[in-house]
Amino acid sequence: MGEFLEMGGYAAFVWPAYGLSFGLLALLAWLSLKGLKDTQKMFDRLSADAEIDERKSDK
Amino acid sequence: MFQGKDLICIRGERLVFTGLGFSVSPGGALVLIGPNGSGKSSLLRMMAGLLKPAAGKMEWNGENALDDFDEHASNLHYVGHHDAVKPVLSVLENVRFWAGVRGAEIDDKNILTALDAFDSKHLADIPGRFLSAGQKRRVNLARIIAAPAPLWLLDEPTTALDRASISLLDKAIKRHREGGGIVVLSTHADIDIEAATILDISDYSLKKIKQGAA
Amino acid sequence: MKQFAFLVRRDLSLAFRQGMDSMMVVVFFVIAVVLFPLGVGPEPSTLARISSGVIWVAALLSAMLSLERLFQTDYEDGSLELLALSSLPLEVTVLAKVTAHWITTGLPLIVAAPVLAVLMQMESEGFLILIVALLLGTPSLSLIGAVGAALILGSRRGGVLLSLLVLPLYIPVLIFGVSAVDGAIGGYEFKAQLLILGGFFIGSLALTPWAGAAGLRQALE
Amino acid sequence: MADLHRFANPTRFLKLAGLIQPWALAVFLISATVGLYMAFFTAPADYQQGESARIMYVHVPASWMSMFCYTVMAVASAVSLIWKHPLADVSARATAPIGAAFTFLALATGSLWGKPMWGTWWVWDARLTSVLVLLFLHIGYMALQGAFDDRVRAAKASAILALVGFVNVPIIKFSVDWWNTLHQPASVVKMSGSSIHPSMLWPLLIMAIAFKAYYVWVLLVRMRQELVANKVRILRLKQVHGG
Repeated sequence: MGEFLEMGGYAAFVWPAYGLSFGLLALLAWLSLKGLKDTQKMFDRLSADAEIDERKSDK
Repeated sequence: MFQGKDLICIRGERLVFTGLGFSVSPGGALVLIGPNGSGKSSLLRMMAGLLKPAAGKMEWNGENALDDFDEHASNLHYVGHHDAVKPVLSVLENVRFWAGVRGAEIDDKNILTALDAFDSKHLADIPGRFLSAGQKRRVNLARIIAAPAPLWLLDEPTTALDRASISLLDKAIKRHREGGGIVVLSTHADIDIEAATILDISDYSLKKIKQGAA
Repeated sequence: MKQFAFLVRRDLSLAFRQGMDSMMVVVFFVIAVVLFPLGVGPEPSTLARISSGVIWVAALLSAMLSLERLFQTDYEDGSLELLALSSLPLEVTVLAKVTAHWITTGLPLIVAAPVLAVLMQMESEGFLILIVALLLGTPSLSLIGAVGAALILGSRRGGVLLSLLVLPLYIPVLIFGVSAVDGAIGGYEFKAQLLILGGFFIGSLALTPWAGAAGLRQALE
Repeated sequence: MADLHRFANPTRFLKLAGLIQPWALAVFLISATVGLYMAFFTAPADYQQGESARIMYVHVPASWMSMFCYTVMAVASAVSLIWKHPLADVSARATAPIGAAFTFLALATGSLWGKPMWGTWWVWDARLTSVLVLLFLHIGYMALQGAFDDRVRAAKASAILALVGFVNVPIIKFSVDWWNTLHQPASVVKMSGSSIHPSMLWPLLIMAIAFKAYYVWVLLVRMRQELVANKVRILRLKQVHGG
């Protein structure tokens, strides 16, 4: 196991390369999901406001 | 004959007007009215071909005007919010350029006559940077006389003009119509155009249409 | 054709009367090159080694700087709309404006280049090829830059944005321009590079007016 | 009113996206697991570069992805300019940050690979230089997208830019290769296809599939976000104009 982690002496390059890659991909995925959720929330709030306005104007 | 049918205009992501139609025959005039943001400028730009309608038809003498941009452009003059007067060129050079780029006669006599129609002959040698807003507008209007075209599209042409200049514009429009020309202009109702069709653009906004349906 | 010449003449006379604008581009070019001896030291062999690269990079930057104004003033004062509505196709209008722009900024750069080559201790074998390469390369720079200049009309942060869009596209011209000069100095092949530069020029002459006009149309909408 | 794309609710797209998304995620998770396993356990160490060659299995697929994303952007831009399909524009816009991320990864992993091989973090190797220029192109595209207040203008301007950039990519590649042979012919990988051993090719291809699936999944998330954002903008405009 230790030998595997050492990567023949290249551990300092191989593991960061993989860590960075999958870390960045995870970050981008998380940001995209969060963006979708935030925008959806904003839309729900705005459309609720709009409905209230419309009901007011109907009266 | 200049006609539009079922025109829809979308600016940014806003529906400005929809289902708008118009028709002007030779010698006719169309006056666009409506509050700010109702799309007067957009409609004029659309008529000029600068702005593509999201849907609808536009015809010039029975032929599709949206087909060939350059062909349609050669039939019209457009006066927008900016006067396109270059500060380092003299008035004469400015007008000569705009006449020449349309392939019109560019001898000085023709251009001076055009300037004279807006009482700007005396400005001929003055560089554009010395002109006031009203003088610039007059130079811009002289440009459309220097190179004749049957369709005039004037977006608030009276802005910055004093009363005397407005009556000059009045006369120019009258002459143009007598020669079979068509004028479409937007205005805040400070110009008196005889026998003009009035088009209130706010009638074609989504809100009005909804109200009408309800 | 008559109207094309008409438009070029008008842009030229505008540029001449505003005098300083195109002068400033040349002055920028000179200053940018002069900074290098001050930065890397005055040693003749070092300077000679980097001379062609420095002159080309400075030419790229000056061309790019001057392009920001290519359509900007016409866009702001309403002239661009009227040019679009003139009987000239917009593609030809773009070409005319680029021609005038190259005459007022590209040519002065080429005139100044040999002087800078002397300052940079370039070997004299390279002079002629430097001029030929600039003659073939700078029109491509103006043409490609015109597309960028059309795209940024009406945007925020125009100038910086333009460099971001245009400089990566200038890389091929830079590579072959420098390589031609270095080839001539080192006694290697340089004709192929010049031919490729000429090819770039013809290619961009055929394609960029088209893209530039599309850029202007969307800016005017 | 059928012409009013922008106001049309893209229900069909959303339905399709909902169907595809879980599959894309599953494909990504499975192929990434298999790919990683093969990269570390079944693929042999390189006889010259030793274990450091394993970086190849992220570096090469990432640089493929950077080109792939730029191509998608250019194609989507062409579709959006010619047919004015609103989803094309949305997909081009949503692709840009993913492409930029993969391009950055290709550079970073290339640098991590280059350090033990060349002894420096950066060498002006033909592949790395081309990828660097590609990163500039991605960034330029995103900058232009963000430079306009009007979304429609931003979409049109950046679509033209993507097409111009795309035409230039092979020219830039050719120039950089030429320049590289003049100066230094060294390169870490030469992907000539036939010379690569299947035990190394398979993990490469499977990782490429994993990245593509990841791309599809994130693309759909971002497109859905863009579509909701469009609806938000329309609501805001309604508030202002009372339309």
